[in-house]
Amino acid sequence: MYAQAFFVAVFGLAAIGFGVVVFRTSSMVRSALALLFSQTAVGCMFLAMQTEFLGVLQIMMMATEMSIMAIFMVMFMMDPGGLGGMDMSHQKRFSIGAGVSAAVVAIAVALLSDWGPAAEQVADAEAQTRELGMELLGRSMMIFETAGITILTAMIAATAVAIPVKNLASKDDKEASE
Amino acid sequence: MTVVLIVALLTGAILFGIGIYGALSQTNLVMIMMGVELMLAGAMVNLVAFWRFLHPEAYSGQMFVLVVMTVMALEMAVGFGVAIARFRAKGSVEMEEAEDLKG
Amino acid sequence: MSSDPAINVTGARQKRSSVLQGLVSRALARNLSCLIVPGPEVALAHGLDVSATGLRISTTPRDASVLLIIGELPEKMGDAVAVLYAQMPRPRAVLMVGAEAPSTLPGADISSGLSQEELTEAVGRLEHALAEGAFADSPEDFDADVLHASIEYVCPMHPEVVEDEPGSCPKCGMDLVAREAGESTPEDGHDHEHHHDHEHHHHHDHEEHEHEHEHCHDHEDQNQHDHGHDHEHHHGHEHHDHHDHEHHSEHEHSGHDHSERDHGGHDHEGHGHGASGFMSMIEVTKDLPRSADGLQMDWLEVPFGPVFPGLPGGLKLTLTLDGDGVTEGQATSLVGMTTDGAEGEGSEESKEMDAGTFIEHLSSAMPMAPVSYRLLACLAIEKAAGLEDDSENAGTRNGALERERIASHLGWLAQVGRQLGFAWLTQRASTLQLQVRDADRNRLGELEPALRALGTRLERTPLLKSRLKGIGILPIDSSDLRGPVARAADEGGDAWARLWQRLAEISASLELIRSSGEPELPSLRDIGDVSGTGEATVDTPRGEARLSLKLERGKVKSYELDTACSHHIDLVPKLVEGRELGDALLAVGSLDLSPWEVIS
Amino acid sequence: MTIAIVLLALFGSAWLLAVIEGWITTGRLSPAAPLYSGLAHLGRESILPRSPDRVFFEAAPVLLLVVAVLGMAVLPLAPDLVIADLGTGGLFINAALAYVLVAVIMAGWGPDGAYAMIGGWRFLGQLIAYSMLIVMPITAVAMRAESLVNTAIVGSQESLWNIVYQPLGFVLFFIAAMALAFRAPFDLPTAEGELGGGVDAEYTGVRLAVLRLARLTLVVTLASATTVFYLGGWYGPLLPPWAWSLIKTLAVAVSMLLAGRYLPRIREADLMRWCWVLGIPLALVNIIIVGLLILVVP
Repeated sequence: MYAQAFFVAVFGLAAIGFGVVVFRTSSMVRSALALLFSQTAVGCMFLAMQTEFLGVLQIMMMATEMSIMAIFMVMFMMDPGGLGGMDMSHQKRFSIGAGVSAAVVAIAVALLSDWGPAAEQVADAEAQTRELGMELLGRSMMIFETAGITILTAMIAATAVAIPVKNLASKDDKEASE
Repeated sequence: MTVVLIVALLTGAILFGIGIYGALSQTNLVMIMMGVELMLAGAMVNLVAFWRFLHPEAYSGQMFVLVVMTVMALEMAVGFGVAIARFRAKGSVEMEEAEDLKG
Repeated sequence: MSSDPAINVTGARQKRSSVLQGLVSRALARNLSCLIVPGPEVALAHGLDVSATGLRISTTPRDASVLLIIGELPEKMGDAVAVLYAQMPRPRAVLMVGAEAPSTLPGADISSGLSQEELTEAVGRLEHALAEGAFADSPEDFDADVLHASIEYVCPMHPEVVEDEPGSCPKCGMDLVAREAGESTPEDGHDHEHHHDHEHHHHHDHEEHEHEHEHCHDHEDQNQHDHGHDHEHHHGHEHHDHHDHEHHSEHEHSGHDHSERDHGGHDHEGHGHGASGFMSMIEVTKDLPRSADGLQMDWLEVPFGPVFPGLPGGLKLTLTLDGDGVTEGQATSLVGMTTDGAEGEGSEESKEMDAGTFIEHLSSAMPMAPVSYRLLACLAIEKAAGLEDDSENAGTRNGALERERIASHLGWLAQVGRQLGFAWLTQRASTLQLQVRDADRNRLGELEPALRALGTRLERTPLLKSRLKGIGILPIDSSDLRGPVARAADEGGDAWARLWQRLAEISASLELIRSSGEPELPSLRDIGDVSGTGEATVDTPRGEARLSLKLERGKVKSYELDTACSHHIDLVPKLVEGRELGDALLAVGSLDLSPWEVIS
Repeated sequence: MTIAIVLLALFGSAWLLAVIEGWITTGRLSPAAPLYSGLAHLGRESILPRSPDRVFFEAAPVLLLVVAVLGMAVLPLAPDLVIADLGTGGLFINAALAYVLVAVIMAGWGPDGAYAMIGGWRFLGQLIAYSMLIVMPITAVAMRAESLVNTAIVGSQESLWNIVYQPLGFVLFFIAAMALAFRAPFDLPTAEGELGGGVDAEYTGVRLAVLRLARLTLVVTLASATTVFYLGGWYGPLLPPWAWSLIKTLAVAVSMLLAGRYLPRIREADLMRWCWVLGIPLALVNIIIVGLLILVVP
């Protein structure tokens, strides 16, 4: 139990540390990869909490997702190398206030609630994976399928939005707006 | 023994706070998305902790985490689609410069 | 140190532990890799089989410990070679084959003649010296003028703002950032960094100065120092080499102090701004050129060559890259012949040349096709001397020309293999080229099946057709095409057509050799002390070359040379524009440019 | 103990592979060459590019090596010769290999050079092409085994190897694995003729030695994965199980090296098109066929 607490705490600290780095560095690739390692640490927390499938899935998905994030950062930031040293944040005080108060509320809830007795044992990874599969394709099939269809739709929609518009009218619009 | 649960919940809370700070303070669309990702990560930590320490027999808890991951991927896809479209049209994905989106 | 007094590898540094050093030295000696300058294709054209000597051929200076320089290098290449040498990790050695070391280098560690035996022997000596631990006691820092770069200050957002002094940008008020004066320093094949994009703002240059390890530490210290000062920025800071280190960091410090006053100490993030405090991204991206897909992106200007694994050595290609795509490109030759013999320029030296000397001069100036140019010179001189066409020598002369054509086309195939990472093709074509180069008629007959098999094999290679088809299609209005490029222009006019044209020419040349005489090096007939003018044309492997010259009492007074490559090099900008990087390089490669034959 | 044996097998195979590679390219068979090469790298200067992103530059080769070793950790050489027989082994290998991309991007961005950077981003494009072809064939393999545990996956092939049961999946996985290992003809990030070495271009000395070792190890790990998923892992007559695993792994690794030697580098656009237009539909067909086979054949 203490070993578990230790590992969860270590990975939790890593996740928080990298999470802070995301907004502290001005090199965009560093920022994206810091987020990646933060998410990986979250995945490791899952592993430490004996949720193997989700942990491995999180670690796997984030590698690709955040690398793609990195290239978009480089594309769309004025200052991806962080050399210009420009400030790319606004309403700082408000943001810090909002962030801190949200965290404080959540911490207070976590500390003050009576969570009742904790479960000592969970099924092993193989059984968990099997059970999760049964859940996904049984009781929660509807939700799961909906999520699948939604992501497919979103992919198509995002691609459609992103590809260049070829007709003349919109080109005129664009020129007018500039 | 709920030490681990508390540790995990604290981590989730702090990640969520960092995420909120990032989402509100950054001017660039891509950086805002990073903030949102961190918020979702905080939420996922909580969900997994709740599943593990409170209801390990209910696998809908794990399923919920899967749904959150899907939402993350979705957010990325849509976010980048919008970012490319805006960049193409305006040459900027900075929020300060998105006057046309202000209500 | 039982070092051979004759050989003292200057680019080596003494290490502390002698047992370890002995072991490492022996390992190094057994594992020598070389970077061939100007390029492996030149070694092959000279008939040198470098890998047979036990040297591994490396494609980057980073992985090479021997700089193998073949033949005389024109002055323009000297700087590039110095940069390459500076990039090689120590211990390193310079091996000169058939020429003196260029003045920009500290000098040759080992020299050898232009033959396989001498090269093998020289490599053996080098290995021996290294195994013995021929480390100089105190290696000099290698320092050439070309490695000194002047520092200029640019605005990260406005590439057009370039100042000599640090300060803030007149357009946006941002702090100017130091970089090396990119455009004015000579680039080289592996020194790719003079880009002024903001996609990637760090300036650098890997014309690495010599660092001893101690110096490396210096750098690290400097790094930390910067780090302590303004930790958001250390990534972009230059880590200067020790030459202009102090001078420079001083500037940085003053810049930093200044901004600190403005912003009151601990606001690290905000320190880049002038008055405005907010930079409009719309302003920044407004004037940027758009990529093919309509997004405004930064472009980088990247030099490829003159020593680049995918291009013939001596050719420098400057491409403006938009990600992986090429938006525009320009090719120049650094080894091209200058027409110092042009008419009316009597003031230059080496005007009058003996006829025999002139032939040697011309053929050694064209290492990729020496026989063709020797023949061209002979023909032109004989014409000027008023001699009749020589029917009895014609057969042997043509034999030599055709044999060179086969060898040259095989060399091109090897080059294509290098470009495509098609190791088998490179190896096979190089082997055949070395065999064909000195083969007599019978031997060529024996090699014929192997040459034909090569063609059959290429036809059957998967992916090859889809890789070459549609690459390097010539612009419709292209004029002055010659040689295989012109002959392949009808059927598609792409790299695939050129490949088959060259393979067909190999077969045709084999037929010609069979019907003509034994290939023999063309030699000049006795012309006596005659005067006159003459003009000759030879169909070299790369296309027709024309030479007209003026003889005065048996000496070449002036000459004018017109080669295919001088015209083909002008096709490059159109061939690379809008293509992907790999396709663009392949298109340039398919022209089979020989930078030596580019007359400027 | 198990860890030591598996690591020995992994690096031993990498060493053998290096010897064979040297044999193929130079025609000389010298078993000591990789050792000399490694020693020589130690003796060389390790140059730092002028303004690197130091963290990325240093970490990339190490991360690549760690990823390859982690991938190997869940692959069984024999029924009891596996470092960690995870309940989600089939997924874990995907997760580990996904970080190859991260390492390559770090190696591309770190040294701050144009060639390296283009190489790094190229690999991101390559990933979009190959990644589905890694995951989907493994899905079909796991379907047959009804488990993600790698030993169970091998166990399911006792009577019939997956290469026979689902040849389509094998072909797709093999190609995708080669693309993942970025060996020729998929060596777009390091293309010598195009990028002068790309992401490898800036590394010297010890760092280069680690990078080379990591790339060889990655090939071995992928070959071992192919063995486990498709070639019946340790099954084979006469020889002990671990020997069969190693023989098959080496055979797959060598065939990966050889394929690159006889093929020109693929165009990035072609790779993307073939993977999405041809590869992914075929992978789906493979899953359907396997599903039908599972239902029909008891």
